[in-house]
Amino acid sequence: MAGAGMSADVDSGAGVGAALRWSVERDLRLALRSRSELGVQLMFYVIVVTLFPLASTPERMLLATMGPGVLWVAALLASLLSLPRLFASDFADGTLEQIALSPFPMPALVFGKILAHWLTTGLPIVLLAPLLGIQYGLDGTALWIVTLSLLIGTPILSLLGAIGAALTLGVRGGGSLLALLILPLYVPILIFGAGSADAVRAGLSASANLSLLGAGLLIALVGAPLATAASVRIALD
Amino acid sequence: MAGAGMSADVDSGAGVGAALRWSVERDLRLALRSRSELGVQLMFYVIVVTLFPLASTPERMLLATMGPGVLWVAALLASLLSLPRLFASDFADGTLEQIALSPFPMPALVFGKILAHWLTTGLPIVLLAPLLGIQYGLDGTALWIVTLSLLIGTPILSLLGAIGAALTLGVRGGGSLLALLILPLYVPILIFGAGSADAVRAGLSASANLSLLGAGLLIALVGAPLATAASVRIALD
Amino acid sequence: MLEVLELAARRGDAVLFRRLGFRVEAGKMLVVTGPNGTGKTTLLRILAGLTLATAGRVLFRGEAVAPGSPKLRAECVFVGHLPALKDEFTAEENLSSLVELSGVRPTASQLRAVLSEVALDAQRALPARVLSQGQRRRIGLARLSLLRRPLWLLDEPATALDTTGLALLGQLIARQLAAGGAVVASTHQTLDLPPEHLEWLVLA
Amino acid sequence: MLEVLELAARRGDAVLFRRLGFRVEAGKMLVVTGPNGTGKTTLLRILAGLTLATAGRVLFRGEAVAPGSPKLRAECVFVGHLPALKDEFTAEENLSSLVELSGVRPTASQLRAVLSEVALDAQRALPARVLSQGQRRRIGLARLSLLRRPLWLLDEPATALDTTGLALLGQLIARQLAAGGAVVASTHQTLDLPPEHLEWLVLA
Amino acid sequence: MNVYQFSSPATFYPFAGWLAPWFAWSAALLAIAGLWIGFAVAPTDFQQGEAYRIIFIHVPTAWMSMFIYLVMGFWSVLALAFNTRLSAMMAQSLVPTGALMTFIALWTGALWGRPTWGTYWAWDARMTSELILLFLYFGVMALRNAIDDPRRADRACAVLTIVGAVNIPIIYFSVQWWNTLHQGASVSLTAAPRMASIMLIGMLVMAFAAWFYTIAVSLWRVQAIILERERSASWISALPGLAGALR
Ligand code: HEM
Ligand SMILES: Nc1ncnc2c1ncn2[C@@H]1O[C@H](COP(=O)(O)OP(=O)(O)OP(=O)(O)O)[C@@H](O)[C@H]1O
Ligand SMILES: Nc1ncnc2c1ncn2[C@@H]1O[C@H](COP(=O)(O)OP(=O)(O)OP(=O)(O)O)[C@@H](O)[C@H]1O
Ligand SMILES: [Mg+2]
Ligand SMILES: [Mg+2]
Repeated sequence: MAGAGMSADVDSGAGVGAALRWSVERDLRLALRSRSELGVQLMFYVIVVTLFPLASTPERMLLATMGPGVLWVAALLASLLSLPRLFASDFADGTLEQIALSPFPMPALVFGKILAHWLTTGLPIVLLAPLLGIQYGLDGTALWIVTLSLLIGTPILSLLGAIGAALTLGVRGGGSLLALLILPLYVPILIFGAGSADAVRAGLSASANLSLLGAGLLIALVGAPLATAASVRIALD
Repeated sequence: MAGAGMSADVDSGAGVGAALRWSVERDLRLALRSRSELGVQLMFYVIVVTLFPLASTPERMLLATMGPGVLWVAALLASLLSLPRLFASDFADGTLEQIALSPFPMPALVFGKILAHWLTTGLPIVLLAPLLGIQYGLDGTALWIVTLSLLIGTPILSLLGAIGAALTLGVRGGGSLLALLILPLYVPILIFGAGSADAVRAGLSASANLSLLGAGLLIALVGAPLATAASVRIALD
Repeated sequence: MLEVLELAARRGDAVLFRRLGFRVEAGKMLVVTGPNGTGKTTLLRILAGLTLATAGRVLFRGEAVAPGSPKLRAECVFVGHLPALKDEFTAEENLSSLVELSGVRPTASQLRAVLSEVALDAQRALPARVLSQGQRRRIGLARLSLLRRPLWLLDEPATALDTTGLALLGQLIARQLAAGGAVVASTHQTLDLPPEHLEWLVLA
Repeated sequence: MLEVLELAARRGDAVLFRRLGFRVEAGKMLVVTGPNGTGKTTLLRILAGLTLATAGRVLFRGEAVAPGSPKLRAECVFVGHLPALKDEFTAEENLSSLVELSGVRPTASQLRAVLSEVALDAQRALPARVLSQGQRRRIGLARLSLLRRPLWLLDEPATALDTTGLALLGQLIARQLAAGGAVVASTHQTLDLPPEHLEWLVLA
Repeated sequence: MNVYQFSSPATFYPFAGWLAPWFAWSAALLAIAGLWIGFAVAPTDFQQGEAYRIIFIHVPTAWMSMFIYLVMGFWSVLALAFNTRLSAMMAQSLVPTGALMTFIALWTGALWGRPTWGTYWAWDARMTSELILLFLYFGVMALRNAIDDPRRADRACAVLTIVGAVNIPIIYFSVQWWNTLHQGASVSLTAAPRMASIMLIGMLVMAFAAWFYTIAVSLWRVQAIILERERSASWISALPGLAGALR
């Protein structure tokens, strides 16, 4: 147990799996600790989606036209609203310091957190979208396409959002600054996402939009954890 | 300076004005500290308003129909997004404890915070609304009425939101739970607010909607500071 | 000045203390000690009116006071674990804002004087965010020095202070006691004060 | 084990230290002291790789290490002002989560044993939110006890600890030194350790 | 003298001061020439009449708005990879000009849209993505304002800039990827230009004017940034004419 015996417990390359497991498991456990958490996310989404027809004139044709857009904007806002919490509490209580000092590779730890965020905020939205879409009078294909586009798109929202959340850590103007930084990046996703369903409704193929979304997801999957980890380190300095 | 000489510096009844001044001044100063704060709020509003036409089909007629609704929903979301910050930082750093222990009447201190919140988030939105309304092709009267409804309505949003913000202090799921608690209260305001402009566009008078809003504002002005102060005390126990 | 009768505190299933009674006279300091988790912080928060006691009464100048009563709020000052500092404000702004919240309007020269008393001259215009742990606590000391309140409630006031900081704290307390004020403080460290002014309460 | 060459730190316009150099051998503890705001915390954060130094190098086991290098991260443990506790998790969950983050998977009985070592048996299943200040710090001590790392960086480890807590901290450090580890700790309090193991660095 | 010396603010400061006026004067001359070609030499368009002349402002600023962002991205990569102070300052110095160019492109585009498309604004892909670019510039400025430690702000802004760079291809290819109101590229390296050559020349001259203007302004701005950041360094107080100004 002396001197050289007390060496590294993890060799840095191999730790990716363990790192992922640690952060996903921990964040899911935290999210589920207050049993209402998941329900609240869903309720928020439902309420926002419900608000729109309330605020504009509820004509059936118009509703179906607005449908995909509203589902997407609501998803985007739900993501935006939950993002400030992604790192804030870990930052305030010092966990983020320990994450930066862990022998596990930091992008993997960060990616785990993002994954947990998506599982608790994005996935429920995707699952709920078909139901809400019916309320808007969307038909079979459009419904299916908008759900698929949300399934591909919402992870991008979480991934990009994480960068913004990390950049605005400990910075004044938090929530709104985050929105300002991230919304411009969200807009293309919104356009492709809502556009895919519009294309279908217009009798065209959604595949161009969806494959652009898919490409976006790939890029975000590779780039975002690295950028986020770098931003977190910057925030800790 | 001994014993009895070291007594109260403020007699509790008279402190309302001083209390208001203290908290409004302090929170405004905090908000303006990062020079960009106000700008960020505005940018957020502009971006959200900009998102809607992006997500739906941009036809001129439809735009004008959606206009007031979008302006209102965006105002509501801007309020919602900034609410978690209303008490959170004061709670985390112990200022809220000192506020509860101050000789000033607590509802007045809390009201000052709410006022500052409205001045930094609500008022800019009201001022910007006419400009954005033009983008949506709203005409003179509709523009004026939607702005007026926002002027009466956004303070209600801040007042009601403050109760929710205080209730969810230190509770996990903060932002979304807050949204869940507050949105049902916001919906009537949204309906009257957006409805007033719709009425004008339909050739009717907006006065019924506006006076309902006004009544709501009066009730909120009286009740919300008391309810918020009580909630803050509960959160501190 | 302060008298406590039959006070009890329960948190969850644990009874922290029961039938606690003590008096703090003007000019005296009550030092609350005891192992970690025995209820020192809880006791101080009850006295300040932040937390509700399970049972018992608190008398202030002989009158029973309700938690959070205006009278108590006007006459006591509580310094807890949390420093009540805004990261964005400078040391000076933080100090003046905190003091004004207690209803006192200090002049700029008073602020400057007291900040130099706690050796924060050079940090006067720095945002609190960048201050060191001890420098943040010193702003709390400066506040104590500016507020003339009969009763001080201090929760571990020695935390993060260096030796000169500790000496300063001792001086402030001595001044408060000499002026006929009273102090209740929890601490794990020994404070350098004349023992005849001290009373002890050991929680266990 | 650790060697520091020509280290300098500037924060804003203030130069905290310049051309700082020292060595910490295995089995030794470097105690960093000095008045508030002289850069103790900054030094420890630089050593841990959290903050960038303005100039200078840090050698670990004779090799220059970049800030945040995997090697350093695998061999040192840093305990700062912030306890890294989740309010929602119980003491036990917090401990196991923190230890696992360092790549060690403790068994349930290990966790239980070490929690009773730091006298948190009764608080094992309480959420960290309700723990007292000292009890929260004790979870950090339990973590130190479970992680076998050659280098400990401790920023004011004595904060909020009662006398038995201090004794415990002393024992842990003694065990670490006896096992051939090294410790760098900042403190304002005196720790009860055999002076022959201690080296001093006074910042001013 | 090697290239790396220029990465030290102390060396770069006088060099920038020497270089900037050259670019400024060239920019002024080119702008005069370009405007003269644009408004006096180029013929009236048979479709659009005189309104088309906005092109001589619109297109160069639109190009620069994207190009400046790419250059910022380049400096940001350098700043993050090598932790060099100067490259972060270069990136910082470009932001306001980039925002200005974007704003002008948007503004002139909107003005032009009125006579040609009958509307100032439409939510067309190119316009929207150009608007996003403006928001990105604002985002970088807001982030910098929100962080007081300049070194930290440098690195945070660098990350944001690099991430935001994905928007540039979107702007550029938007006309190809979607059916837009906006017209496609008419200047290309691979195909013969489809517009009158005098118009093309005017546009190119104006583009160079905008480019040189950007360089001059950002050199001056980088000097100001250096002065502000390094105010305590000894070489600054040794600068002629500054010794007094800095106490
Ligand atoms: C606010 C609205 C507008 C925006 C944001 C905008 C944006 C841009 C951008 C970013 C470019 C450079 C991209 C490239 O070189 O491919 C560009 C080029 C151009 N724009 Fe616009 N534009 C707007 C309105 C207009 C209008 C109304 C017209 C004329 C009918 C117009 C005509 C052109 C032309 C001719 C080019 C040059 C294309 C080329 O030759 O490559 N734009 N615009
Ligand atoms: N819900 C609960 N269930 C059981 N015990 C609780 C609960 N909430 C708080 N406690 C216990 O109450 C005590 C609170 O103690 P307090 O913070 O007053 O202690 P303290 O004397 O200030 O300790 P320290 O010296 O560590 O600051 C702790 O022991 C804590 O474990
Ligand atoms: N931007 C800045 N400008 C000037 N001074 C700064 C800036 N940022 C930090 N400082 C100073 O740097 C020092 C940081 O000190 P640090 O926290 O390392 O001190 P410490 O030795 O740990 O003190 P303590 O004993 O109080 O914990 C403080 O004196 C602080 O005022
Ligand atoms: Mg305590
Ligand atoms: Mg320190």
